[in-house]
This record gives sequence, structure tokens and C-alpha cells, in this order.
Amino acid sequence: MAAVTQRSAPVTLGKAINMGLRKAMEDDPKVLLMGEDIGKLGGVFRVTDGLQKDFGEDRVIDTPLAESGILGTAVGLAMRGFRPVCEIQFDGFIFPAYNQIVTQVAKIHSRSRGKLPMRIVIRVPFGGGIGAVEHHSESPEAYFSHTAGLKVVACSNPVDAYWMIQQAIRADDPVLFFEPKRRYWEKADLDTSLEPGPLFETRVVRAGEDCTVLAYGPMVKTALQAASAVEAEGRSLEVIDLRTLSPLDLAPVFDSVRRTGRCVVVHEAPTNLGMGSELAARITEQCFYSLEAPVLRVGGYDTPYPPSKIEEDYLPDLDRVLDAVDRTFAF
Amino acid sequence: MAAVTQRSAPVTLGKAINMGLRKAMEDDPKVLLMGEDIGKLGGVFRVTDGLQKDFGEDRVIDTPLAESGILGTAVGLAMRGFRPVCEIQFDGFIFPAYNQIVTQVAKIHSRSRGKLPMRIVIRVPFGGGIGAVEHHSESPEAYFSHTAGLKVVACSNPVDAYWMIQQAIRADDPVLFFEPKRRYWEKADLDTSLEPGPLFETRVVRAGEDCTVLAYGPMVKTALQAASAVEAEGRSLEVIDLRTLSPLDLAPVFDSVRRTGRCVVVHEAPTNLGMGSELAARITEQCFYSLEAPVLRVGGYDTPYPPSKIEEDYLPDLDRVLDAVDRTFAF
Amino acid sequence: MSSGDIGVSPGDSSFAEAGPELIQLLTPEGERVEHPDYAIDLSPEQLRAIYRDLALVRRVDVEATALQRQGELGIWASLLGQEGAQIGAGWALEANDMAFPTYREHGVAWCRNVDPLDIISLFRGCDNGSWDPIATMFNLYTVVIGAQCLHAVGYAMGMQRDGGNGATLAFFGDGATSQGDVNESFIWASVFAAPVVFFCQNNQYAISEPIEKQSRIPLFQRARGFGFPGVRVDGNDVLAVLAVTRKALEAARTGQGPTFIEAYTYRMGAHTTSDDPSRYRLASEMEAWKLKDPIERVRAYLIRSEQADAEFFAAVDAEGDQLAVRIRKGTVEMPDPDATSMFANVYAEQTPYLTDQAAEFAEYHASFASAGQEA
Amino acid sequence: MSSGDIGVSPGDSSFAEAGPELIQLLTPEGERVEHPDYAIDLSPEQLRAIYRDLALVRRVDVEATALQRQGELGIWASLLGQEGAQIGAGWALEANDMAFPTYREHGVAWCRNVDPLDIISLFRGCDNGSWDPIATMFNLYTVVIGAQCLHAVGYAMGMQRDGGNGATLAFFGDGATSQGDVNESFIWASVFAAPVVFFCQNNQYAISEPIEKQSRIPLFQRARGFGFPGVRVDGNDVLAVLAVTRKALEAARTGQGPTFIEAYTYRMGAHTTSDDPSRYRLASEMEAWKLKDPIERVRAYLIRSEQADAEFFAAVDAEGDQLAVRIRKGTVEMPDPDATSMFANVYAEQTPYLTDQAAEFAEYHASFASAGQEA
Ligand SMILES: Cc1ncc(C[n+]2csc(CCOP(=O)(O)OP(=O)(O)O)c2C)c(N)n1
Ligand SMILES: Cc1ncc(C[n+]2csc(CCOP(=O)(O)OP(=O)(O)O)c2C)c(N)n1
Ligand SMILES: [Mg+2]
Ligand SMILES: [Mg+2]
Repeated sequence: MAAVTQRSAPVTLGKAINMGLRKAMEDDPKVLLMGEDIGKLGGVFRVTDGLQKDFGEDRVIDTPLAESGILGTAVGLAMRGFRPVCEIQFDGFIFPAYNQIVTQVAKIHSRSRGKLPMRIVIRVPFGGGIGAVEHHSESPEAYFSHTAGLKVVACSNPVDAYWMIQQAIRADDPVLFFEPKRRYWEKADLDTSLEPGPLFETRVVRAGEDCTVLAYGPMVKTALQAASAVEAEGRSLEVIDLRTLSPLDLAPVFDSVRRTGRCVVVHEAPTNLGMGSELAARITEQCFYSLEAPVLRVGGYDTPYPPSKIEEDYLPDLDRVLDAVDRTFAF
Repeated sequence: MAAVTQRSAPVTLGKAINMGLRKAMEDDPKVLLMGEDIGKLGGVFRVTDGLQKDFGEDRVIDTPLAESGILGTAVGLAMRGFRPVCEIQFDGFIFPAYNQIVTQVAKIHSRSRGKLPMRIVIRVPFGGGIGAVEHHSESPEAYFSHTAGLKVVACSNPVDAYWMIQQAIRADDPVLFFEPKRRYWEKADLDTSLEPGPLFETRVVRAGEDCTVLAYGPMVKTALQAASAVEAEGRSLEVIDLRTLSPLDLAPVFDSVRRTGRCVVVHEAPTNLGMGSELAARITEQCFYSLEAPVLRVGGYDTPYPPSKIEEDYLPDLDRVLDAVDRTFAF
Repeated sequence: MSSGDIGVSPGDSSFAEAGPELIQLLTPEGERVEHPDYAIDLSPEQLRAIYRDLALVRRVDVEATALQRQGELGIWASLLGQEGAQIGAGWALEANDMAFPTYREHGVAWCRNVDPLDIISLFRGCDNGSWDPIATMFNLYTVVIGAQCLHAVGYAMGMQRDGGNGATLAFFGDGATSQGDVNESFIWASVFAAPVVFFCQNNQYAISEPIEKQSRIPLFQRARGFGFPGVRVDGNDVLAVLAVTRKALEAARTGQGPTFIEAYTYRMGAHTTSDDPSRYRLASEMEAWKLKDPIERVRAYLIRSEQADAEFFAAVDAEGDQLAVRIRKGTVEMPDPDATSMFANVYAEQTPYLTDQAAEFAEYHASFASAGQEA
Repeated sequence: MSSGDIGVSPGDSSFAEAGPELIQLLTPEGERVEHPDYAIDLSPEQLRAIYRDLALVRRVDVEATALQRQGELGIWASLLGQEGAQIGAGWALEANDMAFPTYREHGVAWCRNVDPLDIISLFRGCDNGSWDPIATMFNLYTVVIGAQCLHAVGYAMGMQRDGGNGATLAFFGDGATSQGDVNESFIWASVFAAPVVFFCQNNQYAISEPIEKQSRIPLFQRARGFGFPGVRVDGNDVLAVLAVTRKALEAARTGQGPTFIEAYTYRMGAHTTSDDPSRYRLASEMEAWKLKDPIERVRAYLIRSEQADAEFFAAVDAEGDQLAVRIRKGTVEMPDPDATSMFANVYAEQTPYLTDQAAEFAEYHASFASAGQEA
């Protein structure tokens, strides 16, 4: 196994997860990887590249092509004390496993009154923008956030990705780990010696005064671009990377909105009943007297994800974020 | 087949659906029923009682025990021009069919640019309060309302049940039809000669002035009880039966909230990302200047549905609704 | 012996259909017969212990059904008629083996030393299973049909990886064989040669639906489509079930991969206490199956072979009476769970959000208590 | 003939493993052989038409792969090597039969008169399938593995009910056999004796995973666990595939229930243009399979039996060149879809909510247009 020789080096988000997985496997022999094509191929995004070679076929398991089987056997492995990390090849293919996730993974800790922890991580490359065919660009996070018993996080950059995947694997609860697939190739300097804060914490990634923009996963970059774009015009956006979608960590959000009085939530998932709806409801409940405008949402439209030639019209972008910011000022 | 001899007679909600199904089958030979135990047994709630005897095994199909199979073959039947009505035995058992519903039923009309309508009704007895074991008391409606391509309705009383099931079957889109199982035995006078308004319309079921209470399915009765309970105290609640959860029909809701300035949403489903979150977000967006208080939500707690001995503590009841109403007045 | 010999009246299609493959070591009349592939050698003590288990789990079941009728349980899923299949399977399990039940395996639970009251508390609505699944090596009941079969395979894959030297025994019904999950579990078990045995109690019905709605061919033949052996055993013959399951578990433990066992039996009662079987099956069918009662034949054999006397049977009956009293008392005195328990154990690491929700819940209920005091 | 005779070098395990059950009517060398159960009688015109179909779909495929490399398509799933299986199956379909493809059945599409440009527009990202599935009796591509097998069974159940006098042909891969849905479709087909034929192209890989990751036994044997026949046919032998599929469809149409056909073949290309097979398979394996090319053997047979001459082959090549030009031109000139089309057809009856959303969308985009004009 290649030792990490430098403390800090530029790595892509995909590679950072790969490094995080490797570290988790080195640290704990109970950690297993399971999924389709994760062995020799290293996964369709190469996130598990080289791991089967180094940890063997018993710990990096190329599974039959059946997502319910992946999650169902992961449940059994977790009952036996293992920590399976399941890769779902693309967001749109998590649904055959939905029953196991919602009725078993989410409930067994509670059903067993804590006797059977479900230490399972479900890695899901999610979101659009890569020019793919149907079912390869979905954002299903709200389905899981609505499900008690699951925890849900999304990483947005290589540094978080490296640490969050390890923290998710160490967690004693089932974690849906959403990876922004169109950011797999984004690079950042990664210092592997410096563990940042806990997994389930939301973070202000850019301070600002006029309006709070909430985002997670792939949209954090978009939100930051929006903030830079309006800086020149003298408008200052506070950008928050939610990082954890269940549980929500709203203290920093409430703080921010109470200061700015305005809030825009951005995600790729369909707007109707997307994460933005819960955020809007909770923020309004808690910051009612501070709000100058209703919380506005910028999301995917309430249609099936469209063919890739028009996906950029479907996905929130800098302009749509700024348009929503403008609208909050119109109130 | 027993002819309906009287115009108006008291029937239970379960029987009303049975009558509606019978009528739909008489009206259109393409209507088929599919499900587990719906034949000789008439379904575990007897909603399909007598239909196999009268329409034969080819139109009332006892299926193998596999929900994905039920929905997947229903898709094929719909492609062939049939109108399958699928019974899911209990809410908690819809998840094996989730993949077919979310990736196929919801998308095929769009995928085929309208060439393949998905005229499928999925009947789901939902909600708690019947003293059942695990997985028999779930309220999964938000999972489906978040899914573009599906329509979602819930009936709350026998009269609606009779008409809405027929309208759902006549609709050219896939409809999740949620039946409030603990209200199956509630009775009302049913006039089968008088078709009320369209399926996808929300209805004010009790006029009031001080606060709007939104409910659907089993909680409509609870909301109405709350309204009666506070009447004596001189507080007047407007109760709205949403009836349609996707699409939402919010014009009457906005009208009401603009008048009352206060709104409480009630449902059994977990609060976090439940229907209440979208309602709160949309109402706040549209009625921002009319709201005296944030929209408050009374829902199931964000835990797995508890064992039946304590389910009444989990479920919203009259007191919790009134407590929320009080809280909106505290703002 | 062939199935034609097992003393069924001609009109009884359901039993004759068991076919010549049916493995039997004890006839319905209580006659010991040999089978070339399955031998069994039990001491008189063991045989009597088996009888005792059969009789006591039936007693538990009868008592629970009565308790439900009296409003003490929300529902009860009776094992009546399936005691032979379950006690046979339960006896085949060794300490390191892990059982994955569905919701009807009260007999297997008994063999794993799970207190019947722990089973009853689930059906009473107090919890979703309160026994310790790891200490008893008897997993919690799984209500979603078929889901546990994949868990059993995963657990078995874990045993392969940690050198656990055991096997898993996955229980499911005839209806469950139609679920995708169950078939996926066959694939995984086969591909990974996982130490798992699939134990299907074909009790002829999935609620109201007869087996023909699930399969055109005998269920044990399903296994051959997945590349592992399938056998059909007389599920009302506790000795045959024990022999067949023991052999299959041993094969699994020694790396020979999975086996599918179809225990051919009959649900003598309703699906659950909520069910009304008169809507979908004939009384005559029940009558025919009564002649093959799994307990009567052991009793007949014990008497015939002089391995037990009247005193023994009286003692078992007396023990059953005591057990029934204990169960009744334990049930009616069972405390309701604390409502706040719904917030416990949702997570291993409680979330601040849920901590707050639980606190609000407590406060809200406290407000009633104080309101009550004021009034 | 036995599989040992089909001209493979000894080291080539993958082909030898096809086993003696492999049904073949045309050897890789282009020699016609007889099979006791499957006869076929084709006129020279028909044989030449089959050759033409094989050659042209390959040409389409090569062109599409090139277009993807040049950035004109988002991705392409090549059928290279599977032309025999697909054209054979396509020829077996009759007008009333309905095909349910996965995402690689460009050859079957061709036989159903679906314009290759309609297939290409999907991979270009313009739509999710623009042909008329009912008019062509070729369903849309289904990307979620295995889902279409249940659709095929349901459609077949519809044919049973409306007297449609046809059958359905469900296509899926070796990997798909592991999905719950596919196994459920076997159960339903068997229980309802639905007029469906399951056509599994075992191309030895599911992306990077060799067939051993899905099954320990030959795939065609899966069917026997569900009570219907399974056959393995040389998937690179278009004549054998046609004969076997035709017979199975006829059986289905006449109420004899389903058949499982395993077309034993090989994916000569990458899984899709995004894939890199060098990571998981040896070049030597490819070389061995090249000797069994499905087109070469038909060509050799046509020449050997003097049913086609050089002129014919030249004409087909020329037609292929023209086709390639048409495809290239059609692709590069293909207009992008209108962005507002995403709101169309979400529902048969549009919702007011979505109507509003579409209007806002249009307004928002119009604001840019006018801003652009102002600038
Ligand atoms: C996924 C799912 N669907 C439906 C049900 C409702 N249900 C409970 S038991 C049962 C029949 C089970 O039959 P079988 O597998 O033969 O087991 P048995 O009850 O006969 O022991 C059904 C349909 C369920 N529990 N889970
Ligand atoms: C449910 C689901 N899971 C995963 C995928 C991703 N995926 C696309 S093709 C493929 C392999 C399919 O293999 P096989 O069935 O043998 O068909 P082939 O591609 O070889 O024709 C996978 C895993 C998918 N499309 N659907
Ligand atoms: Mg059964
Ligand atoms: Mg393949």
C-alpha cells in the first residue's frame, strides 16, 4: 500500500474519498467495501481504485448486480460486527435497495433496542451535470432525510470528502454518504494530518451580511460563485455548506439568517418536498421575526431529470441563485 | 352483481371504496384489480370483497407475494391499455415496489413523450391507530409527493372515498390513492347519483376565522374535532381537507391563510420533510405578509413508528392540534 | 417410502402432492422408517425432550391465541401445525449458529431459550422484539416478507470472514419465495458459497393464497435454478426435519454452501388472529391434515416404542399448565412501555434534534400532568 | 455436435464452458449443422437479408462509437459481437409480438424498423427514446437493470386478457439475472403461464464483472427452478438464435408458457464508451472470441454455399457506407431539444403547478433574451 508521504498535496475529490476509504480500512479490519465493479475496475468513477488489490477480494467485494442484495447482506454483516461500506453505482440505482434501507437499515437499531447497531455507510454518487443518460443524475437525498433512523451527509470538496468518509465509517449509525459526482475531478490541497470538526456539523464557508445562501454537495461551489459574482456589486452573501442533511445542524443557519434576514436554499433535487422545504419551514419557525422575506428555494424543477442536452437548464446555476437573491430583496 | 337500489345510504369508508371499485369495473372493462389476498378473502380489510366472484379471476387477480412484481406487471398491463388498480396490503409494504414506482411508473409517460400513459392506481391503506405490529402503520405519502410524475391523493370520508377512487381510476396518470385505514369503519350517507367536484381539488370542510388547520386522510376527523372543541371557547378554526397531495391545490389554502393569518398543518407522517414542510414553505412564500405566526406543524415524531401500546402518544390528536393552534396565537 | 403410503385418504390432494421426494423418518401413525440419506439416532431422553418441546410450544401458542381473544394481545400469529418443522429445525441448530426467523417461529425461539413472554410482548404491542438477538443467536422477528433472508446470507458471509465456525438458518414461508429479496439471497448464497441454510415452511398458504399462486412446481426445486441442493422434508415429522436440517447446516459449516429445505407442512390455524380462513379453504382439508399432526405421531412413537409412559405425558401436561399460568400472568401484568422510549435507540448516537423533540414531548406531557393536578 | 468441436483453441475456457447443451446450426467456420430439436429453412434471399441486417447494424454501431469519440454523443453502448443474438431474436419476432429491450438492443431495434437515429438521439442526450413503442412494437430502452422483465410479463398478461395473439420478448443481460425483479418476472410468468420469452444475452460480463459473480451454474438452468424450460444457444449463431427464439415465441403464443433463452455470446467492445475493459480482461480472451464472430460465419456460409457473391457483399458494404453518412449527418445536424420540453409530458393531464413552473421558466429565460438584446 502506497504510504501517504506528503502531509499536504492537491488531490481530486474522488481521490480523496479513495484515500479516506483506504485509511478507514487500514484503521479497522472490520471495514469492508461492497458494490458493483468496485474491484478490478475500481468503480465506474475509480473511487475504489487499487483497494481490492491491496485488501483482497474478501474486503473489497464485487457483488452480484442487485442493490437490494448489497444492502440486505450489508445488514447481516453489520449484525455480525462488520462495517460495510456499500457503493451504489449511480443515484438512480438506489431504489431497488430502498426497501432494505427504509424498513431494515433505518429501523433495526430501534427494533433491537440498540442491540444491533447498523454500522453501514451507503456511498451514493449523486446529482447531474455530467451529460449522462436517464437515472444517472438523480438527487434522492430527501427520501432518506425523511426517514428516521438514517443519517445523511453530503460532501462538497476534497478535504471534507477525505475526512467525512472516515467519520461516516466510524459512526455507529447508518449513514447515507452523498458524493457530488460532477465535482469528483475538482482539486484541493489536502492535509491528512489535520482532522477538522465533527461529521454532523454545518459550516459557514463564506461570511456575508445581506443574504444567507444554503447549499450542499455540488451546489456549494455554485453558491460560492454566486457570492463572488455579486461581491463587485457590493452585495455580500453568506454561504453555508450544510454538510449534514439528517440530522440538520441549524444553529449556524439560524444565527446567520437572524443577521441577514434573508435566505435562499439551493439544491439540484426537485423543489417540491426537497430539502429546501424543511429548511424553509424550520427557519421560518425559528427566525420568524428576523425574516425580511420568505425563504426562497432554488431547486431542480418538479419534472423527471431531463435529457442531458437540456440539463443545464434544469440545474440551478449562478444566475438562478442570484435571481432568487434578488427576489428576496424585492420583498 | 348487486345493483345499488337506494340513492343514498349509510356506508363505511371501506365499503364505499368497494362500491367505487365495482362501479369502475362495470364502467370500463379495462379496469383490473391486482394484489395479495384480494380475491376470495376480499383483501385483509375486505375492500375488494365480492369483486372476484363477480368479475372473475382474470380481472381480480390474486398475485404472487411480491410488490415489485405487482407494480412491474401493472406497468406492462398499462402499456397494453389496461387500467390496473394495485392494492398494497399495508403502507409499510410498498417499499419493495419503490423502484418500479419511482423509476418506471413515474417516468414512463415522460420517457415515452406521452406514448405510454401509466393509468395505474396504487391503493395504500395508510396510517396508524389500529394497534398493529411494525410496518402496518406507516405514512409514506411524502416519498411519493416528492416524485415528479406521480399524483397523490388521500380520502378522508366515505363519500369522497367512493368518488375519488373512481376518479383516480379514470385519470390518465398514475395515482397513489391513500386510504385512512383506521377510518375504514366510519360511516356516512352516500348518494351515488351525485358526483362532486374534481379529484385534484382541495376543499374547505369547515369555515372559520382565527386559524387555518390543514389535514388529509385520517387527520381530517381529528382536525374537525379540534374545531368543535374550541368553538365553545369562542375560537373559530377553518379546517381544510387537502385531498390532493400532489399536485397540491393551494388556492383555497392561500385564501384561507390570508384571512386567518395563522396556519397549522397536521399529519401522522414524521414531521421532518413531511407534507407539512412543503406546505409551510409554500404558504410562507405566498402569504408572507398575511402571516401572524409561522406555519406550525403537528406530525408524527421523527422516530420509527412506535409499538402500538404507545402509538397514541405518537399520533397527533385533538390536544396536540389545539396546542399548536395556541402556539400560533402566542406569536 | 412413498408419499402414497402415509395414510392419507385419497381425496386429499394437498398431501399426496408432497410427492415421492418427501423425506420422512416417522409416519403419521408414529412408525419409525428409514431413509437412505438421512439417519438419526436419538436417545430416549432426547426423544422425550423433543416431545416436551413440541407440547410446550403448542401450549404457549394456544394460550397466546386465547390471550388475544381476550383482548390482551393486538394480534397473534399461530404456529399450530408447524411445531414439528420448528422444533426439528431448532434442535438442529448448534450454539454458534444464528437463526433468522420471520414472525411465526415461536418454536425455534423456544429452542433458542427465548422466553415466550418476550415473543408475546411484541404481539401485545409493547416492543418490536425484546430478546437479545446475539446472546440467544435468534434474530429479531422480521415482518417485511423475505428481508431476513439477505440478512442471513450477510451474516453467514461475516462468519466466513471472521472464522465464526457457524452457519445461519433463514426461515421463511411459501409465499415469501416470490419476493425478489429471497431470490437474491439464493444468488448471493450460491455465489459466495455462504454458510446458510434456507428453511422454507411451506404451510400451503400465504394468508389466503394457496401455494399455486406462488409456484407451478414444488418449491424445493427452486434451488436447482440457483445451483444448490433443495430437499423436501415432511415438515410434520420432527425427526426428519432435524436430520435434514442438521445435515444441511453441517454442509454449510464445512464450506459446501447453501441448501434449500422445504418443510412440507400445514397451517392448522388462521394466518393470524385477524384472519378468517373459512373464506378461502375447506374444513375437509384441515381434517385431512389433522391426521398428520406433528405431535401426535411422536407421542404414538414414544408409546409404541415404550420410551415414555403415561406418567411422562402427565408431567409434560402439568408443566404446560404451569407454563400457561406463567404466560397468562406475565402477559396481563406486563407494563406498558414508557412513551418516551420511542425516542430511545432511534440512533446509537442520539441527534440533538431528537433530543430536543424528546424534551418537548416530555414537557408537553408534563403540562397535562400538572393541568391534571390543578383540576 | 458438441461444443468441443467448434474450433476453439484449448486455452479458451470461456467458450468451452458453453457446454454440450449449446444449440448451434452454423459453426464459426460457416458450416451448417443440424440439431435434432431445432430446424430452420431459409431461402437464399432470407439468408442474404439476415447478412445484410448483421452487417448494417454493425456499421451503425461502429459509426455511433466514432461519433461518441468525436464528442457528438454523450455515451454509446456498443453491440459489437452481439449482432447474431440480436438479429436472430429480431427475426423471430412477428408483427403482434412486443419486444422489451434493455439499452443495448440496437440490432433488435433495427429489425423493428426503428431508425438508428432515434436510438442515437437518446445517447446524444436529446431524449429518453423518441420512437413510438406501440407502433414499432419495440418498447423504449430501460436503463434500470431488470425492470423491463416485469413489464414484459405484464404486457403478456394483457395479451392473454385481450386476445392479442402475440407474445413478448424480454431482453436482459447476464448481470441482470441477479436482480430481484428479473426473478420475480420468472415467477409471474410461470404462475400465469404468460406468453413471454426471456432472452438473456450472456455476453460474459456485467461491466467489469465476469459471469461467475452472478451465478455458479450456467444461466439457462435458472429457469428450471421456476418450472419452465431454459435453453442455451450459441448467441453468435444467428440461425440457431432465430430457430430457438421462434420456437419459444410460438410456444408462448399457444399457451405453453414462458421459455428462458440464454444466448451465449461475448461483448467484443467496452461496456460503453466510458468503460476501460483493459482493467479487467485479457486481450487473449477477445482474440479467441474473434474467431467466433457472428457475421463472419454467415458470410463464410453464404460464400461456401454459393448463395451470395462478391457483388452482393460489395452492395451491402456500399449500403453501409451510405447509412453511415446518413447517420453522421443526421447526428451532427440533430437539433437540441427545446428546454421547455422538460415540462411537457410529465403528466398526461398537466398540473396547474407545473404549468406555472413552466411559465416561470419561460419568463426567466425570456428575461435573459431581452437582457441580451438590451446589452
Ligand atoms: C413485503 C410484505 N408484503 C406483504 C406482507 C403482508 N403479509 C404478512 S404475512 C403474508 C403472507 C406470508 O405467507 P408465507 O410466506 O407463506 O408465510 P406464512 O404466513 O404462511 O408463515 C403477507 C402477504 C408483508 N408482511 N410483507
Ligand atoms: C439497477 C441498476 N443497477 C446498476 C446499473 C448500472 N449498470 C448499467 S449496465 C450494468 C451491467 C449490466 O450487465 P448485464 O446485465 O450483463 O448487461 P450488459 O451490459 O452486459 O449487456 C450496470 C451494473 C443499472 N443500470 N441499473
Ligand atoms: Mg405460508
Ligand atoms: Mg452482460
